[in-house]
Amino acid sequence: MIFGEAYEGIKHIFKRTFTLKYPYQRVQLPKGFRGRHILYLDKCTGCGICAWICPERCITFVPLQDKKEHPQNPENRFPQYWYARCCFCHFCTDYCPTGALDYSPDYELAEYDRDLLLWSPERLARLPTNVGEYRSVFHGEKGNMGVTYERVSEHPTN
Amino acid sequence: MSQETLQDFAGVWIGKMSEIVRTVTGSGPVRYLINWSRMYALWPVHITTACCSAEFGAMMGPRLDPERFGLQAVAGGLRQCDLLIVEGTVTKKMAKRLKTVYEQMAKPRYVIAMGDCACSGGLFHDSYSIVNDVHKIFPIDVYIPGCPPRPEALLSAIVKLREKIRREEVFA
Amino acid sequence: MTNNPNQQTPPPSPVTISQTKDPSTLDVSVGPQHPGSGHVRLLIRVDGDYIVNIDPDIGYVHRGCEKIAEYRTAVSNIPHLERPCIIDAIHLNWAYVKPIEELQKIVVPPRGEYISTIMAEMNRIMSHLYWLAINAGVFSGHTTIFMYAFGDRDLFIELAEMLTGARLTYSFIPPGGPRRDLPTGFVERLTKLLDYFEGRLVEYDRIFFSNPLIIARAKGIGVLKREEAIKLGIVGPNLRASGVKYDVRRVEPYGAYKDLEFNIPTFQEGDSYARFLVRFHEMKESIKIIRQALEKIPKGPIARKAPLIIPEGEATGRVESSRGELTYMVMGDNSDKPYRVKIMNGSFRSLIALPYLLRNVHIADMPIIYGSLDYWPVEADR
Amino acid sequence: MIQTSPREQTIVDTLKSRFPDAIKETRVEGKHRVLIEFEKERFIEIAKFLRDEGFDHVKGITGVDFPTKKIIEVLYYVGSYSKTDLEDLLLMLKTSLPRDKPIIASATPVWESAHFHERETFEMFGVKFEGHPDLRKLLTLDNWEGPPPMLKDIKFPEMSQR
Repeated sequence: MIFGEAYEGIKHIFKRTFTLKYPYQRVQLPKGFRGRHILYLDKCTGCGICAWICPERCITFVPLQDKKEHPQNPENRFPQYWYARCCFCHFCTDYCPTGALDYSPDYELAEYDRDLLLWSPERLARLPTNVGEYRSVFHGEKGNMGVTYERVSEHPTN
Repeated sequence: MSQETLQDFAGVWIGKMSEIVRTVTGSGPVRYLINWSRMYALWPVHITTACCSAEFGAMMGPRLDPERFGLQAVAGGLRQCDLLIVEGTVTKKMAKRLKTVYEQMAKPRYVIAMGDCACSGGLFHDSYSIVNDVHKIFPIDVYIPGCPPRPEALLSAIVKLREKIRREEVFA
Repeated sequence: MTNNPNQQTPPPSPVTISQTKDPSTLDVSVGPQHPGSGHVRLLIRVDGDYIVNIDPDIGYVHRGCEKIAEYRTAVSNIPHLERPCIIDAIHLNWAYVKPIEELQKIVVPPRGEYISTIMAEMNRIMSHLYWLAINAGVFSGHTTIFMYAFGDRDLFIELAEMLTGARLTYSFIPPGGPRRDLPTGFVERLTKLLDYFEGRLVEYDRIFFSNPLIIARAKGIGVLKREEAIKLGIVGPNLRASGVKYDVRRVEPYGAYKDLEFNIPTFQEGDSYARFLVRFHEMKESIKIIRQALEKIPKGPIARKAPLIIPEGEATGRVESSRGELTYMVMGDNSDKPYRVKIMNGSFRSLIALPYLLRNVHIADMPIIYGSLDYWPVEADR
Repeated sequence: MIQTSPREQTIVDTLKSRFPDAIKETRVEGKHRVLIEFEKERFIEIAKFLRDEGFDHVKGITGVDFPTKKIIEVLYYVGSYSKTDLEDLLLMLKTSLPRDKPIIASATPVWESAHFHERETFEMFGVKFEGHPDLRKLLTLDNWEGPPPMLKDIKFPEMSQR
């Protein structure tokens, strides 16, 4: 077994690379990935269940900036998330009785300033921007399989 | 010449030289070169404060391979490091050590607050042994939310930090 | 250096550091900023090249989980109670939920139990791969296995992400049953990944476990005999490496484990290499368990609705986590918040082995022994 | 309805006959759980007896604070590795100490595995274990000055807001 390690090392020179070249290639996330929240302003009634279930109470209720009427929400109370505290457990999404909250694949939330991590309802209502096109694909038959990240054309299948 | 005049002479010349250095490094191409080399030699300190280190390890792994950006985790000493990633919760017991680590690092040094706990206390913000505001210990350049953030999110923060370094003055 | 005869006599308890300091010894602080320690500080007393005595100073990540748990509701407690061991989150989550279900008298549907079991075994593989990469690979200077194991761990994480929606902190099992059913395409992908991973285990064996350098560094180092392991109450893979066949999946079957067939890898040597091998063989057994569970998984509902109140009483739930037996005690008082939550985990219980094993050993053997214990400081500190 | 197997009943019965005045209450809770409440004065004798029966290690030691009843309950979770017929049993030993003076004999001479658990309980609840070789604070060693944090009446201002 002395040459076992050397054999392994040399074998992998001839294999395809595994690395995902991240800022240029993004991984395709599954449908239920728990990234940042999406808020549907036309569904939210401002009931406050999300704030009650939130483990770290990162949700506060604020009125909308624009004066557009939302008839289902007469008190004009919409959730505002402080992402410096949110742990992305998405219990709020699961407990929401009207389906006003949803998962999104956005995870690049880094900011230079901590105050910018406060997401207003309008900002939460924006559509997600992160689209991944690469996913891990196995090739070869059983016993000698390899894996690489390859571009897939179709959208999430699961 | 007497001692005093020699010192005056040297002081004037040192002042002049440093001004020349400042103007040269402040000029476009030289500043660009210096910032470019700083951008590509971000070596993180090997201190793990809490559980976000699992995702830090995943970022260092083969899937994302941050050595593409010159990010190497091999530096043993703090003097060679310029990036401090606060990986998670900072307890009061750890804060003292973290401050020591930060002070031992050579300038220019950059800090990334990784995870909710480093940003604001996160899940444990009301606990009795947690430092909620890490930015009161040292200035923080980039905040990444997430509990823990994805390794891609950490890498995107590093890309953001590189953008900041690219734009900054050499003698800030 | 004078060779003091008094130095040979051990202190009264092997766990205690002797307060009287010999002039020829030297105190060295390892950690918390140290590539080989993580967030724990080991106060080591060395005499030349040998470690005389060691005093573990833990608590650098003590976040007061048990106190916070008294202030949050049963469901809101899940995220922070699974953070102590982030790479093994599903077991911590499950062990916390089991006593609450016992108090609320809910029975989880069999499909829910199977999904939890599949997820738990995947998590065991991920946790062992993390150990293999960091605690075994990096600590022994083997960088290749770090790359191999972390790459394969990310593939399992992608599957976990598909099922639960998060990479590490799943918050997947609230009281009543798991949150999501198996998504379409999950079973095919997992089967393919298991085929791939089985081939990779052969490569791991070739490059790491049969590597003469690793054998030379780990064999016969840090021997914990069977009697000592029992006396110190060591738990999990470290215990099984010392020859005690104790596994909660067998002695108190939970989840779907009573329907599944698997072996419990046990070794008699009790040294660091045996602890390496136990985890290696456990990964093989986990593959077997996942395959059986995917075959036998029944149809039906996955979860029941659970009340929000924790009834009065006291219950304990046990699971076999990657670091050994994990017990959560939950005490309720008819409110929506628990009166008291107590975590008894594998890392805190294997802490006592550190001062026991790290005495009269070479200082160069310290990383191997420390790494072989798979000690996760955050879990021990809570 | 819990079915008590003869094995658990024998342990309970022998303990009761051996220490008739020290055992306050015994309860078989579920299939793998036995709860024994005892008086703290004869703790070491009970522990020695249980160790000789085969319960060879401590899984955990903790306290529960009851400010209204003015007691601190100390719980010992004890199990067995060496006897295969006892290994699935989780023995819970419970005793109550007065809240103003919580002192109990240390279990370390009997079970060495109790070492760090007792240190933790000392730190979190202020329970003094007499005879412990090294009773120091463990987790909050150099930043914590004040009462033990896990006591119920220790309120932290930022926590009580919620």
